[in-house]
Amino acid sequence: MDIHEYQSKELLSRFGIPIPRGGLAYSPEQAAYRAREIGGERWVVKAQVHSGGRGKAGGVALCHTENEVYETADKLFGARLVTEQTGGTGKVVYRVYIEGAVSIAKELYLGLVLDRTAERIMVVASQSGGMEINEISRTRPDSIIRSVIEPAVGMPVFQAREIAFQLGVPLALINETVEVISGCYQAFEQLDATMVEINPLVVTEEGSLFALDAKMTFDDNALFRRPDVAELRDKSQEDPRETRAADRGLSYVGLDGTIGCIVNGGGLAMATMDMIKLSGGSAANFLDIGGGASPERMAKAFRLVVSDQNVAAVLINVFAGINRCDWVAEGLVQAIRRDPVGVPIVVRLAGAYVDEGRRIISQSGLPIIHASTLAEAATRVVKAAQSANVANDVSRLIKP
Amino acid sequence: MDIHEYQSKELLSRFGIPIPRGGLAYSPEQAAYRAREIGGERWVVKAQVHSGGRGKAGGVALCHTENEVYETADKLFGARLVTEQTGGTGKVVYRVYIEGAVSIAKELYLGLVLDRTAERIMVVASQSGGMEINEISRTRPDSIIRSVIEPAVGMPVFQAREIAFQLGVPLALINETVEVISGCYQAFEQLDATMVEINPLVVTEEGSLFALDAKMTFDDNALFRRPDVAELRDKSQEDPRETRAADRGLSYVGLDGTIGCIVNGGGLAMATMDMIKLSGGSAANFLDIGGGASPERMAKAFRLVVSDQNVAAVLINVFAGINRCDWVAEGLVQAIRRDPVGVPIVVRLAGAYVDEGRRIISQSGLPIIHASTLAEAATRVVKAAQSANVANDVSRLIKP
Amino acid sequence: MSVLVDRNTTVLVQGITGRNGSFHAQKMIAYGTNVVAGVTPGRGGSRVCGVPVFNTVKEAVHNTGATASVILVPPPFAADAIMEAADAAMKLCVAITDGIPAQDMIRVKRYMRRYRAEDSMRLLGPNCAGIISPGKAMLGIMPAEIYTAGGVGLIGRSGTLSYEATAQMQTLGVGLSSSVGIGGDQIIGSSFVDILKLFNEDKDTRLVLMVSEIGGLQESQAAEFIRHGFDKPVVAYVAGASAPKGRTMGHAGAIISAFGESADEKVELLREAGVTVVCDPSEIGATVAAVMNS
Amino acid sequence: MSVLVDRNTTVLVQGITGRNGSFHAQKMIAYGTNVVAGVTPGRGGSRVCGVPVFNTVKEAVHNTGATASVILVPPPFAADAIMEAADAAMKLCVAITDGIPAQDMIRVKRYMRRYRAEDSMRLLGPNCAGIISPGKAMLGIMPAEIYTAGGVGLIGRSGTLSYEATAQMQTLGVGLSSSVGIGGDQIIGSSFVDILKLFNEDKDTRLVLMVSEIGGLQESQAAEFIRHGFDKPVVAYVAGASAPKGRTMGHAGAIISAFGESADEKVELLREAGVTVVCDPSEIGATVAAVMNS
Repeated sequence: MDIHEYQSKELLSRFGIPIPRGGLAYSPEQAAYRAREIGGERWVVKAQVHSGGRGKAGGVALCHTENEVYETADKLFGARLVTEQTGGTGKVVYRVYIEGAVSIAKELYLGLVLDRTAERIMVVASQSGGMEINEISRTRPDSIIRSVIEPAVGMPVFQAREIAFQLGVPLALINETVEVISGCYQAFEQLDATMVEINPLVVTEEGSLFALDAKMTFDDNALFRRPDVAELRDKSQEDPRETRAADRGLSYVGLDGTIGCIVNGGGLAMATMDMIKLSGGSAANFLDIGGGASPERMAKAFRLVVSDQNVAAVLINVFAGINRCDWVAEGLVQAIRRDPVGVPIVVRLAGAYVDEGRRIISQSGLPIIHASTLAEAATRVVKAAQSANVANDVSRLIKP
Repeated sequence: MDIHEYQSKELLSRFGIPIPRGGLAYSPEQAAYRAREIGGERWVVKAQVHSGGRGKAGGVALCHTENEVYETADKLFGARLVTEQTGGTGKVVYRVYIEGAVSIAKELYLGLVLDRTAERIMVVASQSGGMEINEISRTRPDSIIRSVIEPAVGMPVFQAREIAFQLGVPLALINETVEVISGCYQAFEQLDATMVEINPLVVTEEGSLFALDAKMTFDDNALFRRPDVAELRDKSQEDPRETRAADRGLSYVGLDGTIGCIVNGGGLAMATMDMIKLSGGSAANFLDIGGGASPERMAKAFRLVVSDQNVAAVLINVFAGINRCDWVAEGLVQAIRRDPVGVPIVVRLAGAYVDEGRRIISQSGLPIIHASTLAEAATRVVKAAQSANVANDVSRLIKP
Repeated sequence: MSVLVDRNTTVLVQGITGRNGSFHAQKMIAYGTNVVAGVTPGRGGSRVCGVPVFNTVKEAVHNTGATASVILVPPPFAADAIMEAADAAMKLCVAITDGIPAQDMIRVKRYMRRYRAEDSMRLLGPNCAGIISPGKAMLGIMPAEIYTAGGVGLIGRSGTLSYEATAQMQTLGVGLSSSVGIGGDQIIGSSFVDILKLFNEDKDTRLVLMVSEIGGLQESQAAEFIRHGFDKPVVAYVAGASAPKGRTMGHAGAIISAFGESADEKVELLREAGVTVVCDPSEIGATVAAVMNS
Repeated sequence: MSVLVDRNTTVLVQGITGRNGSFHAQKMIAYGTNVVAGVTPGRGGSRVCGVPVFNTVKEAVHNTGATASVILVPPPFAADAIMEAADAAMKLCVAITDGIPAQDMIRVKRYMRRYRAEDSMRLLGPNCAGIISPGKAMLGIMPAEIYTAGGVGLIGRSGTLSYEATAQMQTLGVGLSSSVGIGGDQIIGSSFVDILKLFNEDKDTRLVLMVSEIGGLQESQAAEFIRHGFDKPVVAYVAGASAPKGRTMGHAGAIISAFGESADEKVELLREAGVTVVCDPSEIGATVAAVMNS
């Protein structure tokens, strides 16, 4: 789960990370009011969207008057920000963060991430922070500081100190940098994060240290024990289809193709997408209904998939082990009966309760296309989607 | 460092350990008032002294009326409680704890202690708690549950659960017992304890779980980072000589002999006591001045040792490595000059700056007896003490 | 022969009184697996699926001599259950549970290192379908009817995709020595390399099929291992060639990413190691059959 | 020969800019010890006692090739300093600091187990006087003038009591191969057994003197080891025969106490293992001399 910059800063400041004075605004009026509250003569107005690269995309602006703050915020609210990390649809700005500007002497990079190879938390850091980090990590990967944390004892002070010295901060800031690094580790560990990133971590001209931007992502599997993190979720920043899927306990990723997929298991779902592509089609989504799906969950998954306007055909591919084919079939039949759909549906069932599942479908009398194998299923659904598209195009041609 | 029962309970309750309702009293009036506050019909009045075995020694009484509470407290205040753990001098009662009585169905034992062989924290527990634990640990040591905690991950829940099941608590109390065991471990670890003991941990007839008595001791070396623990120290419960020594950064244990000892290093201090005993004398104390002792610290140590009325002679035995013999000599000379003493003094110096140290003593002109070796030092101080004792006896004979 | 489990493996089911636990325990028993006990704290003394239930794993081991455990407890308690199995000196632990927090698994892996390598419990999963040695024993949740005994050793990150491959082979009359699910999570107990080592020693295994997917460096390590120390033919399929690049916030993930995480890179590394890589997931069975017969 | 340190040992002093650190670094250098660097965070780039100071141990090792570290930092920071030495792959760490919290040492010992036994740093202390190989190198705070080279290997829990024994031997013309302080704390880096193993392999060591005291089971383990695997004569003194029983609150301590913690029990166990036990602390030197000459 992702959260906003201002939320990450709020969380990290509880662990001793210094952040500039700032405040959140839901309207341009509130933005101007925040600027006055914060004081000073320069403010940074920052769009709160779940993405990095906001600066290049016009989501961050330096303002010199309260009026400028108002106007900048006014422009940002409701705008759709497209960054290198958001994908083409971008993210809509509903919240803006106003922060007192600081004079930057040096920009550093500090990140903590779960390293699956080491099976540990790893600190990555660089003397070249801000926008440079992209460049540096490509051109001079050896200059990146990497330090793996031994879970048996957590992060010893010396380890944070080694990183601080390697970051080359002024001597007077070494201890504060150590506290920032240790604080980020504490936050990572105690909040079940999967990533903590401060970029840039700045040394100001006055010789202070600040986290100027901060990002945190969290382990979805651990949200059950972090209710205060879970409630930071901002659904406005997520693909609404993905949000609905998550609310229903399904794993969904929206894509740009025309074939809606419902599969059990991530590996089989990917193989199904690969197969569709090999057969000349393209998937409209990735959807894993998971283990032990009830007829209700199946029905919800189906409705979710067909709610996508781009879907020209649906492929259901379930190889049941911990699932039951009869429940999958039942859920599908229920969903179609309640709310008939105009797109062709191909079903391939295998594994537990497969005979019962097939019987439910054939007895339903619904126009569902049966497939026995993965290859057959893919071929049929691609063909069905192409016919549907043609029909669609024809109807479009006729309509006006 | 030891603390009182009521303080241990207060600390443990913060970690989720259930304790009966109770309150502290500094006077019989307050005791009766506490009883009314607590409510109910039976109260236990408990002398707060740093020792176990208070029950047998008359420090714990069950009362059925507020008046009885008053009278019991009145008797306890100022009394000297001698238990199997206090030594002969006992401990004076200055505080009394009043607690609502519970009806006991079963008494268990639960202790956590630093096991130096495993270099880990160890849980020891027994189905036979209360006064029985002494007996059980002697006669059926195999019945004692022992469980060592892996420091890399702390105490997993299953480990606490195994102990809970072995303790044979009713099924309905398993989870609460798990929380008590885990809570004790958390308290041990987070407060730098060296021992946490709940004895008895009781199951009441109503099916509740309570820590009826609790003891905690703490790592003196870690008090610097546990100020809230450090301030729980009750000096009235300590040998005043030991308190003064601790206040001065010295390690002192009062004993019953007549030869005051000032030594550097625990091992040499023990060897010196052994040597005094082999020479026919007995030590009045164990005193380790530690490493890097300044002249001032030496002077304080000397004044502390001679303040003991039983001391008939003093032996100073310093083999300096990290210490300096000249500083030891200087401190000794200072102390005697400021406050002349009537007992003979034997000094044995060796190691760093020994020549300077000896010169300071010989040039001081003070009647200090010199010794070159440990054997010589012991022989001379024992002889000196015996003469002093004779002189003392004579003067006593003459006085009246 | 087979790897890790056979008819003599004595099996314990942790979480046996749960809905999932009892359902799958029943299926394992029906398959012929030697399930000897179940564990659910507080349910000790009862019986489920015809086997005695104990409060703790140690108690169960003490009373029944179980040596392998199947974890079917909900995610919040699963890490603790795995550690309990390790502490009770189980030889094998098959963690089916999906959704265990990553930091719990860091803790589990750290905990398991307290034992010497030779005494250490082998962990499969979490988030895996389990292990089956066809006709001998099943410790998992797979559909038993698709497995026939034969000469292929299967190692799979994904459960259902492994079923797919298995069903394709069955159609062509190709059976398995053992099918080992290693799980789809970021932090897992055993890797491709760990299981390849076992299949290398297993006489009945003539070929190994790796059912893999994008992400992580496991396949890269497996390729390295196969190049230097593996004697049998290997067939592999890597799912996710058509998957779009994952969207991640921030740079930390990109910085630590390495060559060998994408499908293309994995395929390249495996081919260089002499592995026959299948590109069409409907051709897995046919490719295995062809390599077996070549 | 000698154990652990000699003329070629390259030494680093952690905390070298402190009062204690600089004083003892100076004395070690004066003794001829090959001190090559010091470490004090924030003081990197300066020089103390004629050696360069670095901010971190790794930097110091990288620049000077130091292989042994002496810890002279205050107790609140000492555990971290030891872990830093371990992480920088030092071979030997001599922790002089007294007063380190017990839980810090639990953590240190746990941390050190992350390295394989053969790569692991050897820790002496904490709360020890250090190690000296007379005429070769001194990593510690002992009075150098009482040490002459010879055939006795000394292992001591107490610093000053070891000096006492050493001075007695010197008077009688008996010298040492190495004197190793293992420290007086409850949790220490190396035990009597660990150092006995080294002296067993050291050609120049003809006899070992154990300077021990009450408390703990180290001597009992040493007795067991000597009985089964030690070839040279051993003399021991156990301080504390006259010490009164410690007063402890509660029962937990008593429950976990074992045979072999009191002076009498230690003496009994050591004697049974063939060790010559001295009862009079003024006779340690004479006893060693007698056993050497017998």
